[in-house]
Amino acid sequence: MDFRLGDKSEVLRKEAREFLREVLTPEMVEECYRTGVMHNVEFTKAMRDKGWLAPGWPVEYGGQGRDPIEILALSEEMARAGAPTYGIGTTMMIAWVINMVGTEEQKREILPKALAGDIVIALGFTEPENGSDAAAAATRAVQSDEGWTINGSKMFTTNAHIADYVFMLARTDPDAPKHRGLTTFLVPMKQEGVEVQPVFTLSGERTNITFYNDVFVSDQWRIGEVNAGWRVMSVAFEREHSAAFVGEQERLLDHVVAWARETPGEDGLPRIEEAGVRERIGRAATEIEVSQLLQRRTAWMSTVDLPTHMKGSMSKLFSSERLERQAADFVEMLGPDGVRGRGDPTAPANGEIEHALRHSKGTTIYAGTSEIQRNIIAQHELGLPRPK
Amino acid sequence: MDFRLGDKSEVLRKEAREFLREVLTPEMVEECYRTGVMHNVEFTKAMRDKGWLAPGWPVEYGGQGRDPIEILALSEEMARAGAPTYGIGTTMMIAWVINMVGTEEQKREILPKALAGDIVIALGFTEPENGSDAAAAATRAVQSDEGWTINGSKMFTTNAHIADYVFMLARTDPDAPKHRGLTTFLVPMKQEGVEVQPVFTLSGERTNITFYNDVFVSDQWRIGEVNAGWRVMSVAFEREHSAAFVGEQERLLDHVVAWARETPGEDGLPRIEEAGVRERIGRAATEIEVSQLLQRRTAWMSTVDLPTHMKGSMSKLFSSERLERQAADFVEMLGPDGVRGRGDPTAPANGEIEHALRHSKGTTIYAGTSEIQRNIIAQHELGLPRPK
Amino acid sequence: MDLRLTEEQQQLVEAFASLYADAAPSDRVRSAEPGGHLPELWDRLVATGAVEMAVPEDAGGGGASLLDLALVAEQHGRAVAPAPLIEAQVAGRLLSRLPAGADALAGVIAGNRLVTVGVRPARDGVATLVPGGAVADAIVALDEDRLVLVPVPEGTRHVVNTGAMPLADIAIGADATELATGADALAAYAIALDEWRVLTAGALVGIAQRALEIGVAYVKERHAFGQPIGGFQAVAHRLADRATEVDGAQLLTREAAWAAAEDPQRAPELAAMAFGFAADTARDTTYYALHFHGGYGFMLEYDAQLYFRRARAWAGVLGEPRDAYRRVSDLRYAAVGA
Amino acid sequence: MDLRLTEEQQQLVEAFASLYADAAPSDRVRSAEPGGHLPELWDRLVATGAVEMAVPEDAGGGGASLLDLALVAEQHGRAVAPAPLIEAQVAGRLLSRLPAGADALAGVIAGNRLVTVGVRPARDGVATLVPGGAVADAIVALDEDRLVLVPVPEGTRHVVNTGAMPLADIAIGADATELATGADALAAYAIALDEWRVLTAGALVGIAQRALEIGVAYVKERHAFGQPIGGFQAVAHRLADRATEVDGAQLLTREAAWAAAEDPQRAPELAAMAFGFAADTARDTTYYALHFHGGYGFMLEYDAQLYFRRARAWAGVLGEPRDAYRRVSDLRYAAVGA
Repeated sequence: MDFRLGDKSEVLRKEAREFLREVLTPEMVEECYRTGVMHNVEFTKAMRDKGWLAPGWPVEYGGQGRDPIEILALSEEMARAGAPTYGIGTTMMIAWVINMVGTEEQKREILPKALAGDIVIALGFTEPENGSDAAAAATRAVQSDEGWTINGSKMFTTNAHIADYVFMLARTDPDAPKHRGLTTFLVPMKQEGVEVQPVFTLSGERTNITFYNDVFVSDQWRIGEVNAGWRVMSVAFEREHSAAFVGEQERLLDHVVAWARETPGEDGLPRIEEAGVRERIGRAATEIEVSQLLQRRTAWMSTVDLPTHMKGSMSKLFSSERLERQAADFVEMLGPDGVRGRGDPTAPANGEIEHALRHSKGTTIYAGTSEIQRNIIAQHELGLPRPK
Repeated sequence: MDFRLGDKSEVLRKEAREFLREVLTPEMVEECYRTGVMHNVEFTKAMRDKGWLAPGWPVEYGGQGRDPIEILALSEEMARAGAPTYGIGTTMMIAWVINMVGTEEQKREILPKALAGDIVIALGFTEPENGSDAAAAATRAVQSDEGWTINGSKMFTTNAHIADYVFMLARTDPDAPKHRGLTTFLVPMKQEGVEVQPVFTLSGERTNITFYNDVFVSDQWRIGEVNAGWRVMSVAFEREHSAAFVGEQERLLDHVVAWARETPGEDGLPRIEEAGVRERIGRAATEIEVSQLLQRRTAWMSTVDLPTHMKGSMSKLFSSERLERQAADFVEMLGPDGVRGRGDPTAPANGEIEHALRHSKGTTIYAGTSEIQRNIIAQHELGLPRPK
Repeated sequence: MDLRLTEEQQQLVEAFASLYADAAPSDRVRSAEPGGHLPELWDRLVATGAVEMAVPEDAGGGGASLLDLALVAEQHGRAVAPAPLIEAQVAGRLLSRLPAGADALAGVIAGNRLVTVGVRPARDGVATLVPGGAVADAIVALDEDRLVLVPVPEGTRHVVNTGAMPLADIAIGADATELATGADALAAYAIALDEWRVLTAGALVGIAQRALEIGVAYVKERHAFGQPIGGFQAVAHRLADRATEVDGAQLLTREAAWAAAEDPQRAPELAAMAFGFAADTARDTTYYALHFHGGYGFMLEYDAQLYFRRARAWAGVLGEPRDAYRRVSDLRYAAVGA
Repeated sequence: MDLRLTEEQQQLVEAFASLYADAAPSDRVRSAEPGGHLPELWDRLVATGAVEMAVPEDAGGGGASLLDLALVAEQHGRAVAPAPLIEAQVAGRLLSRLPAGADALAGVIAGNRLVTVGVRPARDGVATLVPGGAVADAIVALDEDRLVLVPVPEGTRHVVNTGAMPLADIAIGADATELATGADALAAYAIALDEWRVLTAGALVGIAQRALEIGVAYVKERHAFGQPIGGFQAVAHRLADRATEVDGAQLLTREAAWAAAEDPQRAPELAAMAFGFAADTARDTTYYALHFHGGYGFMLEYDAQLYFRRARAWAGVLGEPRDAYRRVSDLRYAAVGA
């Protein structure tokens, strides 16, 4: 066994840290907080210049051909620093889908722009009436002359307000079984009939609800075969080995430890000398190690072509649940000062711990709720009957 | 509002404490541990002499006409002292059923003996193949000349080896819906075809599995109408307002506090001076107060004729779950000495804390598992769809 | 034993329920953020005598018992009401026990002065995170062994906080008036704090109870995989646990409030228990109420998050539940710091 | 990164799995209670070189790595094996690092001497709750700043305990031999304790993993309300959480064992992490494995309770998980007691 990520990953990690120190200015971070938007054009261009928009793509497609373990080191550092990578993530995910199943024309049109950091693609999977059950999408796409007319709405279309396209899952055959009547489209956002309404959230992040009212999409922007949308979705997710939050956990602990070292308790000693504080910090450090190992395992498994589905669920479940618990626990540990909010000059650790409390609550919900992850693990890892 | 139990209860509580100091000798307690049997003839007779076998029965039936709140004070003290009342409980529960639905002959035969502490009746509801779902009983009773022939087996028939009767739920109409084909019988144990095998448990308590092989029971011992067994069961449980474990929780905390006061930590001070120990003790004390309030509420509700079903489930759920957690937490808090077992002369608090760890595990299982209680609360208190 | 409210108490509860429904529906709660103060609500509360009632009759008030006030606090919590009612009530009662507080009390009773109380002793001359401090005219604070009345300076900064409360850090300046010193000050402050613990526990019970209702209503209505999500055990069982805890927290808090008059020996211990357990319960209940909303719970537009944030902050200004449990142990078993 | 076992390691795992299946099936584990020692198993382990392998090659042993031993420990835990293997391995390695331990080590390697180690410093001249102490010929103990070899007196009393372990309290008598003193003694003992932490974590992972299998098998088979109970989310989700933790505990423990040789700087911290997390995991996994058996879980006749009890006791002789987490914080952030 070897638990080292390997030299290439460590070199990349070091490079990422240097890059972040240089490029990710406090102003940029502050702007993310202020606007609630985790996308920044300047940052994206800097990432492009490093070749880090598509580090895992094969070189022949414009990537760097890095393996999933290297990418893990990179993305862990990005998350730990709170870098605005969300828009990059969704854009490149869909660019890859187009690379895999798109037409030559689609590739020509989209890939260079995506790789240049010139466009943003948002995801349109979730709808107001379906959350965990994405295949229940009700947004309709009806075929008309050389194209499709789309009617419906999508929920949590984060970045839609700055996006060039929404990658949409729409129902094209209402009579087919629910997974078999779906088709995916790349819907250009700058057109008649598309409406974007902001949705503000507990963490301060901005997302959107988007409405599509007789929106015409030329058949050119249909991605994949008609009624094969669910298969296309699986291509989108096949490179997502897990959505863990190790970087976020590390960032939180960094702030907490700094606070505990510099803040005196009632006896005048730094609070890190207290038994209870030591215990809580040590437990979090341990859970982070476990989160990291579970996440690294899924990345490693994909390098040796093992299926990562259940193991990815474990990684996501554990990391997000523990992040949430840690944030709640640490806010309480701060004592009354824990209620001082991000944005207040008196907040401990610049309000990062308080913000983590609010931010973390979303992590057990999006990208598959904890309940969905447990269903997957129970059924596919433990072989239990499909939970009802 | 008035949170006092009232003078009558407090007088009774005091009387109970005196009684227990006198009657419940260390030898008697030790015998319970040694044999795993929570029934003691001498103790039962002493309870009879106080009139405490049926304190809640109306005076005209041989009881003391006490209300549920007084009875709570009494039973809390019994549990806190670890008195052997299990056999009394099952016997008097069934005696009450007979008092309510029995024939005159059954009453004449059973009630005087039960009230005199001369007989023990064990419960035969659970079967090897059904636990939480008692109505799924498969033990058959087939009508024959002037009686019934019983075949089957019952699980967890505690005290069956010293019992005169098992109160049995048997299937008399296999074609009826499962709740409508059941009949209850009082099966005399001293007869051909009855076999009792001991079952030893994690807590040291002894229970039994009982087998019935062509056991003939005269129709005289059928309790209630044929196929009305499920209704009879509801009579058995209607006076059980909740099965909480407040006395057990209190006993555990008593032992822990005594230990924490007399045991020095590494700094030489009593461990109750440690922040972590104080927190754990204070939390347990709080949970006990809540357990007690939830239990008292159900008792009080029954005095004002409010339905106690869901509230009883809450009381049982909370008290047993917290008892279990407290025992586990306290064993850990003892440090390495926590593994010293009951029966070892070096065990802290005479091994009572270690024993509570093992004993408490059963409390979230028997008398309706925590999962069953949560189903009841979800459905009947919150009005959620019947959980699947 | 009797767990029923009296008829008067029921009327009290209904009156405040309807006041809050009218003056503090959730859209107004939301629009009062981040400052967390709704002047129209405050005026209504004052006009209806909600502060005055807390003051003993012999001091010119309505003479409500702590139990009555706890019942009002439950309604206050149910509405996550943006008004520093509990702090004002506690300050009024505190002033009524101090001869030097008569002047300030008169203004409180007349309804033209908003006085609240710092819930932790001042440190280095500053009363920190004073509930209602950002909108009060004056606060009562404990500075070493002196109880002082501190006028809130013009332009006092509102501390941005998780619960959108009108919190402020207030320096005890030269214009502070001494209300009591030494043992008298400490004793009066201790009583006030226990009252604040109980009433805040009441408010937390209200928060938890209402959050549970919101969560239950949502999971009955929301469908996934062809059934209401409330029919999934993963959802139903968590909510059943919370329902149990909410009932327990309400009983405990009411007992603690009742004990202030009826069982004074146990009152401090019960106040600490109620505070700790209600805080735990409100935190966990609002967690699941939000969680089972899925993404919607995360939206500011939905009410679940209003409760989620306040459950943490209203308790948090005093300290975490662990502190309360340590206090229970100390009060009961006379160890450290009792 | 490579999480695969080598072919040799796989063979090692299979060899021990089959040894335990053969020599320590659960009925024999049960019949070895309460003393918790199965002499036939011990003889098999010695004969197969399970103790000797732990000793470095240059000291005459098999030179197994701590990772190899952790893999064996997982199998040991899966079988809840009644034999003090881990303590004997750790004692053997410890003796090999101490010149004065050569004689005792010779007996250990020859297989005619059972030596274990006290996992906490002696107090008032008594090494307490020494794992394997009730069946050992001698133990290694730390007495103040002296490491001593203590012959176990005839008639040493077995301490009755939750986990049916062969524990004993052993007084350090005049016949104790000094093995090392001062900094050397403390350093050698610290390494031994970290090794014990890692190997015990391995055993706890084995306990948890096997308990999970037992629980899963039961809920697939047992029906209630017309379906296997494993189909109820209340059951399935708890087990899914446990499966996740078991995987995590195994990865962490293997990493800690690997780090002993490959990343010595992090090794102590990882050893504490692994011990704390494996203890938490074993406790919680055995809890649910038993709980979902319903009444059957409570029966001594079923295996679930064997695992339930040992999960608590095998870790408990050193201390609770909270201690381990404090140690992690201290080692990493150099606070108290590092």
